[in-house]
Parts: sequence; C-alpha cells; structure tokens
Amino acid sequence: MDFVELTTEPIDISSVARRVVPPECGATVTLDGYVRKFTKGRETLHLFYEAYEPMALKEMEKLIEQAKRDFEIANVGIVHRLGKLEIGETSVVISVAAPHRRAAFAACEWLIRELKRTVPIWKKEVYADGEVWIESDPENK
Amino acid sequence: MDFVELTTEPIDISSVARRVVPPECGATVTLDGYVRKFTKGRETLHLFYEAYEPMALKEMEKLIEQAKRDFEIANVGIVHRLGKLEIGETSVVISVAAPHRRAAFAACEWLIRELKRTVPIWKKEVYADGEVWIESDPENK
Amino acid sequence: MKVRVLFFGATAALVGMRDIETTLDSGASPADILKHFTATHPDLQSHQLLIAVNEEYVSTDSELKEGDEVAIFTAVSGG
Amino acid sequence: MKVRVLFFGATAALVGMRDIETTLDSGASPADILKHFTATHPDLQSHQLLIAVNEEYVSTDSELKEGDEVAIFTAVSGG
Repeated sequence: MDFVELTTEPIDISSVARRVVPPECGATVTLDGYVRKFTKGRETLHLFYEAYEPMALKEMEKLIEQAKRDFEIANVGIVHRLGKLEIGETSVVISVAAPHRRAAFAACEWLIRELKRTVPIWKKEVYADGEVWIESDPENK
Repeated sequence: MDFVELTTEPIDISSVARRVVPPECGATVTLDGYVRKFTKGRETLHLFYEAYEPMALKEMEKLIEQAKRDFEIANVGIVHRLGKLEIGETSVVISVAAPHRRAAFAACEWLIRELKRTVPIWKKEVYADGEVWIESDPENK
Repeated sequence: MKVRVLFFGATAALVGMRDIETTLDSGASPADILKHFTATHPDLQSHQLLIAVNEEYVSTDSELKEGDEVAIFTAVSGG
Repeated sequence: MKVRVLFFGATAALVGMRDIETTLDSGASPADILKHFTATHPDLQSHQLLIAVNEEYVSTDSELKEGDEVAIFTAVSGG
C-alpha cells in the first residue's frame, strides 16, 4: 500500500518503513531527512515547514505513480512534517519496498530529489538574529 | 558513533536509524532487509540465521572502516538478527548518515552488497517439506 | 471574473497576506496577477516565482477562469 | 600442533559437528584439514568452501600454527 502524509507530529521512521512491506518483497530503503544545525557556518536554532497542503499531497502522489512506472518497486510511503522542528528532528521520511534492493535504492534517491524540486513545501530557518525562507536545494542544482 | 550488533531480538529500524544521526548531518539512508515468503516459487515458512559471531562483528567493522574511507559519510550502524525469524521480520538494518544524501545512498548500497558477500552469516530457509542452508546471494552475482 | 490568490512562505511574508480574492477581466492570465503584485510589492521581483492554478503547476500565460485558485510561491525547499 | 576446527551452517550439518580439536604436523595448512574432512564427508566437495583462521579469511595454503582456530564454511548468505 502506498501513502503520503503531512503531519505536525514527530515522524516515527519504523512505522513508515514497515507500512510499505509486502510479504513477497525483499528490501526497503528509507531516506530520513532532518534538520541540520549549521548551514554555511550559520547556526540554525530551529526550522519551520509550511506546505500548500492539498497540492503537496497531490504532487507526492504523482511522484509515487511515476516512480512505480520507472522502477521495479512495490510500495512507497512518503511522510513530510510541517510546523516547527527542532535540530535533528526528522522532516521527511521516504520508504520504498522492492523485490530487489537495487530498484529500491534508485527509486528512493529519485523520489527525494524530485520531492525537493516539485512538492510545494517551504522551510524557514530561524537563527539567533533573524529568519530566512529557503528557496532552493543546493544539492539539486 | 558507529556500531555493529548481532541480536536474537527483533530489530527496531528507528532506533538504528536515529543512533547514527549527528547534529551536523543532513540525511540518513537505511536499508531494511527482511524475510521473503517466496523464493523461486517455493514457500518459506520461516528462516534461521547463524553467524560466526566474533568474525562477523569484525568483518562488519571492517566494512564500516572501508566505507568511511571511500564515501563522505559520518556514521554507520549495522545490526543483523540471528536465530529464528518469521516471514516479514527484519533480518538486517544498515543506516548511514551523511552531510549529503548522495553519499549516504551510495555507501548504504555498497555496505549491504559487501555484507552479503563477506560477513560470515548464513541463512537456512525452512519449507513445509524440508530446509536448505542458502549459500550465496543471487543478486550479488 | 473572480479568482482567489494564495501566498506561501516567502511570498506570504513579502505581500503580508496569505490569500485574497480579486476580480479580473476575462481572458486574464497568472502573468496579469504577477504584474499587479510585483508593482505593489517590488521585492517579489528578486525571487523566482512559481504559479499553480487549482493545485497544478501552470505557465504564467495560461488562461484563468471564474473561481480559479491561483497560488504564487517561491522555489520549493521541502525535504 | 593442536588446532581447533569450527563448522557453521551447511558445513556443520554435513559433518555433524560444530567444532573439533585436532592434532596436525607442523607446517600443515587449511588445505590439509579440508582434505581430511572431504575424505570423511564427500558431500562437502559439492560446496564452495571458505576458510578463516583466527577470524580472518585466509587462502587454503597459508601456514597454521599451534592454537589456531580454523573455520570452514560455505559462501555466506546473511543480509
């Protein structure tokens, strides 16, 4: 079963990873993204995530559909957290179950890249002396 | 902090994934391997894993050392379960934390491939009409 | 025709609101809405702005219709 | 010299034991131990056997010494 969720509660990685497991599968690959303390040497106190919620859910569902066309995978779960997050807390979990682990790795890596590129969610970094809405992911460029 | 463990208890994926997170890191990739119900159409009732325990721990530590030389990663945790496992239960969890997710994906995929090739652990598949010690991983060939 | 305009994150902070209902001439496009808001809030011009209509990405010259929900936001940064 | 020989998984099932202490001529190698057990348990010959001495992989012609722990096992299948 596939699923997408937005939540303001802490994300439990195991529950996401285990919900995508079908009995005929062999491996689940899970990406756990979390709040960094330092970006370019500047200390982040905490983060705040905001989404265009109905569109974000639709875009995540589209990513799952495309991943299932392009990779030999069984199930995908994506959960993104919203609201205020402390340093080290998980912001996003993507779990991909597949009969063979290679496809699970490839699909999970593709999904996080596309999620950061297309899903309407924004993060605000809060510093001691101000805050900034982040507008792109340097790793995707 | 890196760690390797062999355990006869169920493995909690979250606790492995979260133990490798340092504050300056950005992503953790986790491989969750579990017991398949069907191998080549034959139904497995349950599995049994056995290890040459001290050597298995040493070999896993060596893999972590080499992964940390070859990939830009921060921490690695590997936990392998031993004893009797039911279908769908997690047999191995490998979590890799890295400042950038690309290195975490690459290192995690390398670690599971090498673990299956070199770490002295064996699995026995138990069927309705017998049991077989498995002697290789077809995905690694 | 009436459309609803939504802002998020940086664009909501810059225009000082999260949504507004506005009346446009028929045949108007998201580009017309952008022109209006970049005139009233010139700071928007220094951002890469994306447009969604009814929760789908569209180009700025697509044609709007009565009741559309137009979202204006900066490059996404989830994950 | 005395060495201890360990078996795991398939090899333990085939030879019917998990470990044994044995006395070898000095200069003996793991190949000599393999030769003995494949003679007493010909089924071992149909398996790809790996050897570890003191918890490290070695080639079958390495030289053994007093007190070594020699493990004989099939291709690993963990994960």
